[in-house]
Amino acid sequence: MSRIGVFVCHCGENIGRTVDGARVAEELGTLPGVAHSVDYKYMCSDPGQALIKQAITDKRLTGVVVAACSPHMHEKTFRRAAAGAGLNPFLCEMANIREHCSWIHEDREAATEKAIDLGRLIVEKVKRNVPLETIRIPVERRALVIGGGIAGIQAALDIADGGAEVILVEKEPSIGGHMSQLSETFPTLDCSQCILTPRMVEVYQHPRIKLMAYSEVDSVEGYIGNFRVRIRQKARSVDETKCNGCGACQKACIVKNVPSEFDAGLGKRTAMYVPFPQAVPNIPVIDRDRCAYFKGKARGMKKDACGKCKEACSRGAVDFTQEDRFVTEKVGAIVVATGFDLYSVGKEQSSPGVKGYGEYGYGTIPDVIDGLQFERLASASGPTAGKILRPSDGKEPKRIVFLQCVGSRDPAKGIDYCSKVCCMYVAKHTMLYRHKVHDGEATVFYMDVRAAGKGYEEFTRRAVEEDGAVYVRGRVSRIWREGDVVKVLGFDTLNGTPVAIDADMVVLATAIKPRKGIETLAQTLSVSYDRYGFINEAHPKLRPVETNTAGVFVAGACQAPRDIPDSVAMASATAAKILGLFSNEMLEREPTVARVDAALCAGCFHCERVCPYGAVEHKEIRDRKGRLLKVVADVNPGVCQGCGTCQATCPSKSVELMGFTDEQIYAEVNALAL
Amino acid sequence: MSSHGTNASAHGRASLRTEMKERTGKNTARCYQCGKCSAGCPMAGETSLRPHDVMRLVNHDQRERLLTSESIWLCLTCETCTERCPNGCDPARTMDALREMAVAASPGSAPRAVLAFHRSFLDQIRLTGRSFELGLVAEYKLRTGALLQDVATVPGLVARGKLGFIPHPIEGVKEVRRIFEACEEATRVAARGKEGA
Amino acid sequence: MRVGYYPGCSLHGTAREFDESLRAVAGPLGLELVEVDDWSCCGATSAHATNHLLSVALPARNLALAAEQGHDQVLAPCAACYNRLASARHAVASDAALAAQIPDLIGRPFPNSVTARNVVEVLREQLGTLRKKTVRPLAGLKIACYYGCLLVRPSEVCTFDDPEAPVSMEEVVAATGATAVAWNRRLDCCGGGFSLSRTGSVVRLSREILDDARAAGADAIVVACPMCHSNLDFRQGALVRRGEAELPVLFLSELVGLALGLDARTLGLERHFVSTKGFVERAMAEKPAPAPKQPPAVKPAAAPAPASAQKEAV
Amino acid sequence: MHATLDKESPFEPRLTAFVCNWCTYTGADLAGTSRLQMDANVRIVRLPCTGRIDPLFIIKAFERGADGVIVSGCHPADCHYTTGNYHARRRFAFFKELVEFLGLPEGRITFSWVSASEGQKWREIVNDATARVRALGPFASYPGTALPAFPATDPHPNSIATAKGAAR
Amino acid sequence: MRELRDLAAKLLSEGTVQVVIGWEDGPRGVRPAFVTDPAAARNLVFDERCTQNLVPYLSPRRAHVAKLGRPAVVVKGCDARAVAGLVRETQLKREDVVVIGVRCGGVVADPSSLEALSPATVADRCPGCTAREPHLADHVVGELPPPPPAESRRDARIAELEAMAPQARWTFWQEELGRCVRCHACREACPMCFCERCVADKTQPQWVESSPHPRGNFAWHVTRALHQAGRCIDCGECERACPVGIPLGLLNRKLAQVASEQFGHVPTDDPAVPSPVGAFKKDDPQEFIL
Repeated sequence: MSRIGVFVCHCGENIGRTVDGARVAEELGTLPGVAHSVDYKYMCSDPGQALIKQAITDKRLTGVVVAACSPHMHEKTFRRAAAGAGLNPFLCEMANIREHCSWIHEDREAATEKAIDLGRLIVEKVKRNVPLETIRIPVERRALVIGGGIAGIQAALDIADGGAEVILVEKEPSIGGHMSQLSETFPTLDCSQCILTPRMVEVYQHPRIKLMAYSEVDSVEGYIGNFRVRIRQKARSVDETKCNGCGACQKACIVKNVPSEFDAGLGKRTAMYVPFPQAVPNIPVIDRDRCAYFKGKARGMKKDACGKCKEACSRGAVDFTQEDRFVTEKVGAIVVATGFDLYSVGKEQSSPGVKGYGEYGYGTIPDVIDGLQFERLASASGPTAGKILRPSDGKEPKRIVFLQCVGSRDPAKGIDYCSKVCCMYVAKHTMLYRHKVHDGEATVFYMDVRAAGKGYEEFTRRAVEEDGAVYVRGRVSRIWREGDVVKVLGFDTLNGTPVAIDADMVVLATAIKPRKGIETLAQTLSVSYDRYGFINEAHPKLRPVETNTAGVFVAGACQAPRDIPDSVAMASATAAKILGLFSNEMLEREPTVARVDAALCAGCFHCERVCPYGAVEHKEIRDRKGRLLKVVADVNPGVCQGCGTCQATCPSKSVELMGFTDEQIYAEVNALAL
Repeated sequence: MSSHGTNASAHGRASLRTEMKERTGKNTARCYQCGKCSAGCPMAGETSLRPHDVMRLVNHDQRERLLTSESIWLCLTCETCTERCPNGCDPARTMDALREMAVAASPGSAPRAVLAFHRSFLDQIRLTGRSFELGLVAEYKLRTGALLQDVATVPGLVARGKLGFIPHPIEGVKEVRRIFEACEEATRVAARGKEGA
Repeated sequence: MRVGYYPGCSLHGTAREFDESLRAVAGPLGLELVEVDDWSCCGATSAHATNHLLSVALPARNLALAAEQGHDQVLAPCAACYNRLASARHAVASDAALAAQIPDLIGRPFPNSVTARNVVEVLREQLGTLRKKTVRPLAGLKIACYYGCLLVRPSEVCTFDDPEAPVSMEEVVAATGATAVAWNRRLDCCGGGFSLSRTGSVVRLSREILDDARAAGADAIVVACPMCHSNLDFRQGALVRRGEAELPVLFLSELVGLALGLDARTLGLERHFVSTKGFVERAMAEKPAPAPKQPPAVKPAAAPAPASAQKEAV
Repeated sequence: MHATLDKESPFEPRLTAFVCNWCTYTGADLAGTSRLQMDANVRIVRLPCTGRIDPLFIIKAFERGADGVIVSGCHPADCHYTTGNYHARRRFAFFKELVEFLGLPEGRITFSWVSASEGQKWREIVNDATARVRALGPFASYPGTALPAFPATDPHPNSIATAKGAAR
Repeated sequence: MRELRDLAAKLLSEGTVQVVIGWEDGPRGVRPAFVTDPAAARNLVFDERCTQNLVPYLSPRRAHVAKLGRPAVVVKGCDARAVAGLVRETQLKREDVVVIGVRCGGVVADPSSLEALSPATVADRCPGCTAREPHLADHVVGELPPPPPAESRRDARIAELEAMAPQARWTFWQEELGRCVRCHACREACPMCFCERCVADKTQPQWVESSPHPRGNFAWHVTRALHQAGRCIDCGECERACPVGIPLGLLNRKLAQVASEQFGHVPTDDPAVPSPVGAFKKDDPQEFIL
């Protein structure tokens, strides 16, 4: 006969307000097999836990039921407490009478009744719980970092410095990400590349970091501590081992008019190119869609349309025949740091839910640009060598209008959220502008200035007080071109007057969106993402850099709009998590895994076909003389993740999921009888 | 301000915001006063209340101030505000609703000229099933007394055969009148329902 | 193609030339316009501004008639009528309660099966024919396409083009051989229903539009709305008397008519207040062999490399 | 044990919900943290994945006096176990067709995808399902039904004694 | 017939197989025959009375048959699907059995009633049969007889039931299932029921009550039908075996319709074609899921 202990928590007022804890304890106490039943104000508090431990020893409890908050909140806590008193932790379970009861019902009577039901349910389950031993699996002490922006770089360096090997995968030809495109950074106005470039070089030279630029993650198998990752190395058409980055091939390239991604379309590059001078690795790549040679081949030309780069290369590094290569790496943890894309203001949008701004004339009025393009204009390494010159006629704009919240906070356009960084970089832009064009006027249309961060508010105030930026509270309705001025029609909601400004240039602070195609990656890693495509963290407060898949972590702007300090902080946090994970030989895993009853298994192997992890193996059953009697299914507990699909599929119920056995669930269902 | 966005306002009846939601199906509380509506409003220069002011006052339950304001009658229903509203608040439809409410509350509230025009126009339809400009102009002028305004142009219109003199009632004119009565009745009933609430 | 035709009140009055020109070009473009029998007024702004039910019921009656007379689409040349009809259809489609109410209000079944079409979208569908049938390409003539409000807003009702960056009228103009200029106020309001009641505002708004069109170097403005036309044409009369330069205001159908080689009288071009004489003469003038292929849509005012590059980069 | 059923008060249905731990259970948690008020008629049985949910659970729930059942898990492509919900989807397609062919009215069983972020949707699912079942009335009194629930006073639910008692 | 007997005799005498499982005449119509002596092969028959599916005898659960040695089995096209099913689910190695296929023109629903094949007497599954020629067989014998009548009583009946109000349908099935005495003959006769221990016999926990009570009966028949969903090869043995005449075929057929309409699966005698169980498509229909 089981001796269950029931512990009903009031969670202060949270449960107590609508659920009569005392009555719940009393009712549950009357159930057969319940040896002890009490209620208390805060079960999770030390005295509360002490209460449980005490009862376990005094009442020789064989199981513990804590009726309190969601198991997602405190199951670990109470299982630890139970273990502390010598009870197998898996004999302790929680009944969720807060999130699923007290918080969602007002009628005290009904809520209390429900709480009793929920408690009884778990009591009946725990009666049938069996002691389980945590599973120990080996850990591959190597990490994969996806994305070579500042977040990825930081994570890779921190992990590697911590002594573990790192594979850094970047889909572009060079690491650096968006940060490498920025001119200066807020709130300190220090040069972005000055602080970033050394980190990039560090990555390249680090003995424990394997950099795989121009590569993408193709597939991921396995589980925490034991992932097998297939990586596609895209064909550079340049042999990295031979190339010494002399740049002769670029000079020789005849295709010179490709809009440069790095310069956000304001500059040009060649088809054989290194994205920017400080690129890491400093190895060029052929843009096959633009290259004359490959276009010729595509058109089916017999003779080579071009070969200038090949001729120019003294080391014979150029290799037109190169093809995508696949390598498979074993890693124990994965960091997702794929960063962001800028919302494109034009009519065409990447995702169906999102609309553009026809009224702002972006794409048709050359002097309407976006924030990243302004960064390039202001950057010493940019197309104008740091001079602020407008695209249409190369003149120095004397009046620039900056628009905040373009896309952001605009449900009608499909993006409800605040992009977080725009307020700050717009303030920065106004300063950079004034520092370069002393008689220039900067006008900012804003709705709120969100400058919560160390030194941020001071920074935005400086833009106004010292650098004379004019802030107008209101959204702009239309932008059009009149002669060579860009007319901006807005409204000053603070003094209630329409505003029409003749600007020389307009800069749109466009929203931050997750990388295009992030959903596919997320599905490969089986991590969840929100409706915009941002990766979901495991817990918004308590597990901000973990995902719902053990061993996969998230850093930077792929989780939500993030500025550089946030991204770096997240990256270091993932490193800490991963180094912690790597600090033990073996990894302890919840023993919620399936077990096959070989005697009953008929070997139809439906289970094998439904298992998402390929955890089901074939096992031969032989008699003493070694004659093969039958072949049955067998579950590898290291691989099994405990979804239980096999058990629901097995016609004869010959496979049981530990912790969720048929008996336990049957008991729960039964407990609901009148 | 009596009550901000709560469902029942000081004087017992449903708050303007709630009533607006019933009439337009849009939640005016979504307005965050960015002023994009007013920035694009062609009449913003002439009205004392701009679209975003109107939205704000609706959310602050300023019923009287809105219904007696001339501004709601200066809306051209060009829909620019609605088209560009980031929150899909639909100021244009809100103005429509406010005008309906104003007329229901006190028919005299509308500026003489504007309401006179609408009245005359609708009377034309009531009369013939279609609107016909000369009659319209004539009746309108009687209503407003602006007898000489535009008179100069009338001959011009006639010369260009642009003013048909004979009103041409359609066969279904009775049917059209019934539609008028039905709609007005239904609107009255709805209004009474509101008062009752 | 057989299309139900809902001329609307103004096409029997102030906008007769719209009616005449449209009927004139229909044939050549393979459109059979079948006037909806015993149609009534759509209620226009007045119903819309004062009684929501009425503003749905009046258009509903006409759509119901059209359905009974076997139409699945109705061409409403007047932008206001088009907008009212389309809005009514949309309102009923998206409001079950209203849908239930309508039959009682109009005393007829209302299947809501008829779609309202405007002149621009209908003409754009005939671009091919138009290009073929264009005997008098209007090469060299610069046209400012004026959409106004009711053709494109609200966008959930007027779905035929982008509400902020439409191109269809420009496409039609291009097909006539004329050049559509890029200008700024093609989506602004002309003052619409206030033409009698608040003339001051109308004059202000109309002038802004006219000035901008002139600034863009337009030889004429093309519209598809009687109200816009009367405001821009009729009201311009006053301005002209004060010595401002004339800018002819044509209905899209009139322009198309000219390209098809029809004469000014048939198209009602002499009914205008602002003389179209000079414009028509230039249109008639013999030109060197016309370039058959015209650019499909309006070109943005000189957009240098970066502009195009932007799209790729962002 | 519903107080409402003991008293002479209108019929309050009892619903059993079988939900996956990662999406719907968490979504229900979110509904709680967001204080979304909803009907108190649903009892949640937590399972790792919809893939673990066996049609037998549902039948048993009805046998044990449930008037309605909710089955809910992660949206397609969001399954924590990548494919568990896809298998569940087929399983329940068969199950639904079968029991409806056997005459079980549609509203008694509700299948839904509720993600961890859809607390609001969970509230709607709960309230709508409850309303549907309330309208259908107690399952035990479903015309011609031969599935009476166990007697209220039932010492040991799955003991042989009960089976006999029920067979009586 | 001759062809069949000669082939059987040959296989036995050459020692290719030790037993040929076929049909022979008995006191009450045909009955299963386990021919081990070549001479006895002359008793084998095949005609419209050979309704029974013999493949269940190949199931690993039939040790007593296995004792007789390497078998050959005579199958109609429909029965052949059962062989495929057993192979598919690793209950039988294809090379361990010689399959003798017979071309079929339909069989009678009840072989014990000595009536001739007619639209009235034809078995439910036969109309519109697409498997009259067993493809997977090692040997196929006999001429192809004319096809059975096309219109299906069964599908008509299903449509009829679906037209009824749920409550009426419920009452109908409660009466039908209420008769069940839980003899589990349906299970024993089924070629695809090969579990070591049927879930209906599981007691800890007892999902399916074993007593012939409406509750247990409902649970059992739902479970049986579901376990067959997408696997049932439609040989009709369960219904034929039922002593109280529950129209189990309707349930199987209903789920077969679902399998084909929603998942594009139709019973086949090609072992390579996977069953829809344990498979899925990302875009499987899900209208029923909110």
